[in-house]
Amino acid sequence: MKLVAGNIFGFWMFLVVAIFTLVLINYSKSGKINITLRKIAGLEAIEESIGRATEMGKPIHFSPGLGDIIGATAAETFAALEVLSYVTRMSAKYNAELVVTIRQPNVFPLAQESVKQQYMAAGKSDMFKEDTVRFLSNQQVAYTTGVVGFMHREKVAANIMAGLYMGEALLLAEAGAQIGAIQVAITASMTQLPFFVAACDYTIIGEELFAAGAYLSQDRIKLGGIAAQDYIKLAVMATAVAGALLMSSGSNFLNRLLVK
Amino acid sequence: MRKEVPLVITFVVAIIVMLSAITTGPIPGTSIAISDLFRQHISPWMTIVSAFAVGLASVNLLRVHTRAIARKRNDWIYSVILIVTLAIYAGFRTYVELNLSNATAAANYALIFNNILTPLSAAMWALLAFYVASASYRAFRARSAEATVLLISAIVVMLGAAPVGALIWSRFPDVQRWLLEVPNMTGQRGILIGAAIGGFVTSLRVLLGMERGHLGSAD
Amino acid sequence: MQISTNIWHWFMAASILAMFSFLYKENPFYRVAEHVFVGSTAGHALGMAIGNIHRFGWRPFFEQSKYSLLIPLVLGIMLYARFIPKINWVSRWPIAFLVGVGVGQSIYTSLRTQVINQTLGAMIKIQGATLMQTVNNLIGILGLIAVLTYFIFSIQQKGVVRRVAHGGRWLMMVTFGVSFGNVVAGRISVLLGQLQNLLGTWLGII
Amino acid sequence: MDFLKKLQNVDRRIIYLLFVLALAIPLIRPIGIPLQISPATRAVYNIIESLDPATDVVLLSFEYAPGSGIDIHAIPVTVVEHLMKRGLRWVGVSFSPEGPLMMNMIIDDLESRGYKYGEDFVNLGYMAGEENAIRLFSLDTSVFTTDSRGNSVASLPIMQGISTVKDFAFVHGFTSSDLGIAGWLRQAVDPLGIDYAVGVVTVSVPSATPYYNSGQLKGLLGGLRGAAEYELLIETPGLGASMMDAQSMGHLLILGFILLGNLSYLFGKKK
Repeated sequence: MKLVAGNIFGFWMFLVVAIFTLVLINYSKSGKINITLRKIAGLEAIEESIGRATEMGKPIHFSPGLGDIIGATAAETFAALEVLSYVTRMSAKYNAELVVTIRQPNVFPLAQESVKQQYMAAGKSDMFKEDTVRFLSNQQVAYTTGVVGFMHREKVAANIMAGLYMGEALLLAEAGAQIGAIQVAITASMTQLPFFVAACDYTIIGEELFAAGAYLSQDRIKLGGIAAQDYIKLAVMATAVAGALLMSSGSNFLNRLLVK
Repeated sequence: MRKEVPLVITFVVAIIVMLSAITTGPIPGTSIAISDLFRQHISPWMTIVSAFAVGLASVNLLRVHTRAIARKRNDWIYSVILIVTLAIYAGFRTYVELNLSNATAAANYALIFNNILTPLSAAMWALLAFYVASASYRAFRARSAEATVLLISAIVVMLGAAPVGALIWSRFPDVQRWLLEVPNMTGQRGILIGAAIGGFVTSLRVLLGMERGHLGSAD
Repeated sequence: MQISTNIWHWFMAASILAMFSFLYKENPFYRVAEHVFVGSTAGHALGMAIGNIHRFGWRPFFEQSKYSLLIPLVLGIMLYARFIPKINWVSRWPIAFLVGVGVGQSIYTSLRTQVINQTLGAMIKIQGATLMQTVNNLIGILGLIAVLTYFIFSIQQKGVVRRVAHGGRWLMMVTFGVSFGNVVAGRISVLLGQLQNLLGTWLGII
Repeated sequence: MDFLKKLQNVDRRIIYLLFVLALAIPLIRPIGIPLQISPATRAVYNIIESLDPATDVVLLSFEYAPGSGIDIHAIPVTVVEHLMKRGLRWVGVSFSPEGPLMMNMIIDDLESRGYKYGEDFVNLGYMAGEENAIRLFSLDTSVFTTDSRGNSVASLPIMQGISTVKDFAFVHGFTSSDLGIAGWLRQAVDPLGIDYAVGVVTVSVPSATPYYNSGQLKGLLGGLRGAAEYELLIETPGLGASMMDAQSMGHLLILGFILLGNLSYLFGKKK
């Protein structure tokens, strides 16, 4: 068994980075390091929006995005499900009705299980109903049509969208804006960010999606992961600068190493 | 056992899938290559399990709407419409799938697909153009320096992308291309790298069972 | 002007008008269209899924004796255990399987294809053939650092870090503006297609 | 300045109405604004021009749903037109459920013009599993045992001599999501080193451009505009070309909205 060319550096780097991440997570878990995250404007607004939904007696809508848990979008969807855990906890805390709509059939059982568990943990099992988590359609436009119709009919007070979004983002966000819902969008989908910025009250951008779970739960394992992310980014920056400088002085050593 | 088995399944499957993409040759001590293991087993398995998940999700959709009908909720009539169309399409499509050689059935299905689903989908999608128009009126305002930057680059790109832009100023397409290829690409690259790192750490936590809300707690 | 006599064209026009009526306000026509749409696409997916189970599972299992396919067939059925409270927990096995495939596909590739390849993309010779190219190359590398700095979470944004992160935010705003500008053309195209259907195919005035 | 204040809160329905008029009028009475052809469009054209109809088979991958409309559908229509003009054979495959049906819309037209299914082109159908399926198919095209019409794939004349994706002279994808491109690059193009170009919806152009610049994509057709450019290149005007004027008017109106919105905002603020 051999590594395919082009993956030798990548594979060893994968191991190094993975081990490094685990070490940091363990340090954080055992309290050897304390990690305080910078403020992520917008994430705090989630609780506020749920509180308002309770006052108005209207439901909260949550969407874990259009991504699947298989394929390249898996991580974005997992990150969105972490946000869902928090939203469910808050919904339990404020007794606000939560409705989660689902596009990907594979995500459906995960989201359902996750919501059920969070309600149970909060001692509010009765808040979980068959229609708390609803599958609509795996066709993206049909899903959107369903969500738009639902939001208008139920006059949802808060609309929280996390995960991967595609072209329909503005349809969802405008529908929310027209009924006056407080809207929080959390996504790394670049092409859709300008529309969320335009139509939502709060937009959380890019990697912030992956920090949201840690930020909201202050869970030490997750915080350790964030610290690892920061160090990896620093390493990327250093590599990019070193590579550019080497190239400028006529050596492509680093470039060749990376594609090994 | 209830807690461990799922974690083991996730871990083992993930490692096989990951290694299948980057290794060649047989696993030491066996004659099977990981890539074959993936190709011949894991991948078709996944297609099948995913298909069952579609069924599960459909059961949820049906239950939500049959309940709405049973309780005569407001607008229950729409639930009836949904269930009837679902049954027709599912039934017809299943027939086509199980009788692939029946070209007439396939052609008839294409008829109800192309002529009903396609226009609905495209019509909904077209609403976006209206929303872009109203959003550009209401929301794209120079409220802050940042918003102004967004606004200006959007305007330049629009002028560069439409044929009419080149008539106003012949360099618009060039400026548009510069914005697209230099600042845009740099920004995208930064966002992409950040998100990929975040995705990597998130996946690692799932791989090692540190994140398992979806698997439920011990019960 | 020649109005179409094809029933499907009338149906198409009705679909478009039902969806567009939503622009005025939510109304029964939209609701009918919405429920038909969700129902038909969900039905289509269900039919396809049954076809896939039959094509990739059932037939190879019985006709080609691929007995290992028993595993996914059983895993698939296990998903439905969630309806039986006593054995609810077995439904987590297929979920664990799906999650495993997802993680396996994304964990390494996110590092290799995205992080390493994109970093490589930034590692270019700074001095270009023209001054403009050199400036572009500098924007490329400095801009990347600024954007990544914005995404550093465990350091508070103060002093230099704050200023660099701000630069990153500005660059991202340019990116968003570019995305917006590009999207506009695409959205207009789709609407044009619909207008063509209404005015041309249905009403026959173009 | 009451007028400006009113302007700031104009009913969105008025905006919708103005917008639909601005598009419909040039659609009925075109103006004829000239069009520049981008290098990325020309690249696709040049590749197809360089292929040999006697030996080369092209793979077309359809990954879009009807919802994206002509912004994507106009692209395969014109690319296929070019292939047919040159007498090149093509195999169609799909990794999104609605893809085969979109492909059939093109195939129906070809058959009515006398081209032969199974010899000139074939629709292999859809395979679930997204990225995963792309990889599987790339390594071994026989994962499709039957095509979308139930024929045995191995017996089709066009499929003779093809066992992996590398046996195609050129691969052209049509995708309405960024994932389609990334999936192909990760699973087939980068590991196997095949020539791959893609047609995308206009929205995806910024995110696809880096791949074109890095050479991973050999060509890039962006939305209706890309289709219009391509139609000009092959000298067969179609859907794209007929709509470019209306698109320009739509752009101008949106620019006007942004301007008006900002003016009323600035004056409103001063008061």
